Amino acid sequence: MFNYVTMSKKVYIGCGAGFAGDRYDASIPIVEDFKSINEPKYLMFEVLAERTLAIAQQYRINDNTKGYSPYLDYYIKPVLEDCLEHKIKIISNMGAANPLGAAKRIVEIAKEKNIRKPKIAVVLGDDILNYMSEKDILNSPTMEGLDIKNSKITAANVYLGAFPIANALKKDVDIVIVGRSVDSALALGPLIHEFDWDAKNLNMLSSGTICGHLLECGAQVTGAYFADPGFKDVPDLFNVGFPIAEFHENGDFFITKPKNTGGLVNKATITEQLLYETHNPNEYIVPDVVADMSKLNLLEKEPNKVLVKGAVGHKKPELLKATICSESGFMGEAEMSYAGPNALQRAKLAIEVIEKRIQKIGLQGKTRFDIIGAGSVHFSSSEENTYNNELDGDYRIRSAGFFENKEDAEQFVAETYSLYCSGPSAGGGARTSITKETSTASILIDRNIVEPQIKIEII
Amino acid sequence: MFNYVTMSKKVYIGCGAGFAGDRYDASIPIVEDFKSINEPKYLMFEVLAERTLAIAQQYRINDNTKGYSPYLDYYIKPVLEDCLEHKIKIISNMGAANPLGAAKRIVEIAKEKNIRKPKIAVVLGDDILNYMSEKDILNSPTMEGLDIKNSKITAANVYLGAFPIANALKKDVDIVIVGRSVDSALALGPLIHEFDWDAKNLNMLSSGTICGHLLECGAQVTGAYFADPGFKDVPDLFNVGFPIAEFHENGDFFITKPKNTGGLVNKATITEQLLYETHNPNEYIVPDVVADMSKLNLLEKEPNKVLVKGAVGHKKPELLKATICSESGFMGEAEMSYAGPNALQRAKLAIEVIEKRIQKIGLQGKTRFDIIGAGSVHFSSSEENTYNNELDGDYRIRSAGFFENKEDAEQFVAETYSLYCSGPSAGGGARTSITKETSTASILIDRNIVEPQIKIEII
Amino acid sequence: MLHKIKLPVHSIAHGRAGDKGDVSNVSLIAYNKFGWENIRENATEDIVLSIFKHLGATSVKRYELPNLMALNFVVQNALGGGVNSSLRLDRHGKTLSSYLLYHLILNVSLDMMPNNSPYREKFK
Amino acid sequence: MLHKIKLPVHSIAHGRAGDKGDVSNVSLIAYNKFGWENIRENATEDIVLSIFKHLGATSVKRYELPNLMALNFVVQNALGGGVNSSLRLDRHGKTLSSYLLYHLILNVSLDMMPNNSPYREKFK
Repeated sequence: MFNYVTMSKKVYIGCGAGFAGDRYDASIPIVEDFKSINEPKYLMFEVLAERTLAIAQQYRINDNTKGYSPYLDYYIKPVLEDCLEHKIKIISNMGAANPLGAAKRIVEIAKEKNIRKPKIAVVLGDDILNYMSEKDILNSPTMEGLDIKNSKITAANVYLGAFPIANALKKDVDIVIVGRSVDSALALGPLIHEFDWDAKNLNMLSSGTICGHLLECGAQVTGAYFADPGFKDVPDLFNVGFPIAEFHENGDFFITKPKNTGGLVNKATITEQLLYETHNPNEYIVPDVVADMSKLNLLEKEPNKVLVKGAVGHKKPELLKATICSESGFMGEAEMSYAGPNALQRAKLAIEVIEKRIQKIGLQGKTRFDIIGAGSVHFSSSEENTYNNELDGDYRIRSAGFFENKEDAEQFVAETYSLYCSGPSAGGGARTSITKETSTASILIDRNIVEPQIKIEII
Repeated sequence: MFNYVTMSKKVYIGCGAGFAGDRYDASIPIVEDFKSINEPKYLMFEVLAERTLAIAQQYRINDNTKGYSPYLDYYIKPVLEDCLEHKIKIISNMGAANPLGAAKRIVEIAKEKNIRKPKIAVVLGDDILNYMSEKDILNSPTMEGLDIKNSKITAANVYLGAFPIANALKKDVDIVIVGRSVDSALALGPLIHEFDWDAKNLNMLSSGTICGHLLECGAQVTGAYFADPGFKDVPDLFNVGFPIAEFHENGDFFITKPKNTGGLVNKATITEQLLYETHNPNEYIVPDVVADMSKLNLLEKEPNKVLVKGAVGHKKPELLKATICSESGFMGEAEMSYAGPNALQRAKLAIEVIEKRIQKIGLQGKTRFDIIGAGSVHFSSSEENTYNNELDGDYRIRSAGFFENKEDAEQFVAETYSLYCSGPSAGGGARTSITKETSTASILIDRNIVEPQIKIEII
Repeated sequence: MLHKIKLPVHSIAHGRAGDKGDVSNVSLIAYNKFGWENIRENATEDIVLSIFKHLGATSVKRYELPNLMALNFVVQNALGGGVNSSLRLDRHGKTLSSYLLYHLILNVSLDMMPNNSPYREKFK
Repeated sequence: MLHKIKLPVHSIAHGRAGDKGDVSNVSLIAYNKFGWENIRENATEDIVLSIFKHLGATSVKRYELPNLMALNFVVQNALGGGVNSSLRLDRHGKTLSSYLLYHLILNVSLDMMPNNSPYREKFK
């Protein structure tokens, strides 16, 4: 039997952020744990949502030193010095629309903190607007999302795989910055590099991908987004430890979390995260492999440490997925509360007033109305909800609408705000907002178009 | 007995807006009705909330042509031509921090619409920063609001009365624009002018003030903000008619609404509005009179037409109220929904997580947490609510906090947003916002300081 | 004497809330003279203060308008600092009228109610 | 055979929802093998589709992971257009797991539940 304690080369990967709004201090306990580990160790930050890139592109167009993650400083500053000192390599997609700019900013942070200049590799090539015509992009087969034929493209990026990250690590760098990559590649890249896997090690690539998939949402694998008090309790959720993977050369790995943190790692937390954003678990497709989860086994070896084994890999896809962003007008949202006796009926009347006003003033746009407190996230206001609600109580109406022009969105939210004087009795607490919207679509591109364009630059 | 139909000189006053966010098209049915009336007729727009002036001052500082109501165009454009043509005089506090700028903008609108240039009177003198030192302001006795001794003042305006408006009307103008005035003066001013009242006609000034008070919130007197379905029904609320006062020379007046509109005018709707924002009804204090509502009688003369009589007036006050605005940091607000089984417990855990995180990261600021759907507008999350709620259902947590610095407010809302990955199970629909806050205080000033400063300019 | 049952004052009166600084005023207006006699007698300053206590209210002053069958309650410090410094969702306290209408429980008889009141069902 | 009562699947399983475009996936993971047998047999594509129908779902594909006692449902068109075009408060459909856990009602026996389940009270 494989002895996980003594026989194996091990690689440690911690995840310090699972999305753009994740906690800025989450990586500190991981770094503390890593200080006493002598094996190769990596810290990944996943901070790039689908729509983020369109916004980032806009920042870059306005100022060519910007366009990387606006949260870069928050994530990097608390740990940069310790990472450099203790040889913890950072892998992140903080590059967003400007990976070179992100690298330069990290060098600046090092200078500001008076610590040694980090050596940073930057992976380029995900921005297909640099090498595909808008026409070729719009004529590509679409996978999901809206029809993009008539869109003004604001960003178009292909999801790169893990080999560019592995190749970047060969240059003996401290940090690798990418733009758009599949999230799991932030873990698979270091594993390919450390274990020297090639593209044919399909089961290994699959296990590394599944490991990355489990890590990529931060604490979602260590008990966060899991707690359901009384049913699924999680200790000290406020202090949840972000995940650490201990990956062994035989392809098995453990998921655990730092010392002195809250949270929970067990089969249940792992299984929830394993299936998160997974469709067919036998065919989890990334650029490097098609991962098969169907033979996976989970073993709770010790408290908060689970062994994951049994990943199987199939041949990598010929087509790569790219996300196309385009502008899609404005969303107006507005809310108003009704409480006390007969509140539900007053809330319903308020919505009736708004709907008839929209009709009267001839506002064109897709709209939706909810009553918060009466099943709003599962039912719109025009549906019977299936929860137990009383007429009396606390209800908050919400109006939402998409409009091509900002002015129409403003007029739309004004129709909720004006309920202060012109609505049913005793409405209070109005709030309104207007958001510029981006729509996205996914297309498929032949990988032979993409691969020659991938480049690594050293900063 | 006084014959309201034949004997009396009558003045008509309609109200086209009761607050800054009121419906932009509300005045149109009033203007339509007024076209067939030959007596003097006025259209008032009340659009100036307490805090609005601080924001308007900032606009003016940035651009000295701005600082009037940002909604001016919306309210004026639909009716300017008809008002000029049919001798409907407009009285409004759209001037905000720049009454002259407002008048100039209206002249521009007339030019854009290719209609005759309106003659506009502008009342100046409410901005006490022009003639009182910051020290004198801060040392004035405070009436209500926070201690202002250590504040940076962003706006300071005294509430003017109705005589300046009446004096302005003597100049045979089409429009009178003011900055800060008591709202009821927008109606009392024209009445003083038309009936030639002097400062000693206390009962008349009182009746005109009460008339203005009933009109100043727009449709709040004609059935809006009144409806409670099944208990207090209002026909066609979405199409509510804004109010019209028909004021007679004996001091009595009717409140009614335009033809072909929804809404309701009866003793109940009038009484609700009469007491709205009223403290002692025997002493409703404005600069021109202390109005006494205690002898008022309401008579429903015909459907949607109520006679108001019996106003008594007492001697005007020696001190005038002024509102001081100052900057007071930033408010962060953020929300996240939990629904379905055990949703209330998950919502409560989410708030526990945020509170402990705030403590852990050492964020200083006043905070509050609510659960919307569980009595949020009447109870904070730390209180037992007295409505019937089930554990299962639809709950939305809300975190709110005041902070001196924007960065702290951002960190605060991030602690709710990060629940997406780090909170209890199945939270959804996060929204965050940061608002720059203004605090206000009321002070009292000797009217002899103010009155010599009041000026009328004709544009 | 008519049969009475305990009901929220919502059954016999309506009202509206307004704000000035940290002072809220809440009106209570009877639908008819029987309801008016009830609220005039029983909607006291003390009971209204006790209802708004948890919101921070420190005192309540009541004004009567018999001609209009209306009471006006002026409630000090119930707005969490007032519209500019309150962290409440409803910074103006505009929903406080509903709060009083729901939480002030009175002994109510049928003659105090409007003819079409849904509360009449409670007497069946 | 153990006594069974109708309960939400929340009593014997947990899950999480994810989104990609307008496609939602909702996992359903049994707490133990008895619960697993129940959901494997009764949480069918048809019944899950009927539960998500009102949200616009057009089809449901079910995947099984027996090793993990887990099902994965891939639900088409249940997100009102997906995160970028949905007008829903919860644009990602992250609360849809709760919706399934509450609305899928199964015949449940005590042996399918975790030892500390509050649902055990229902059997008393």
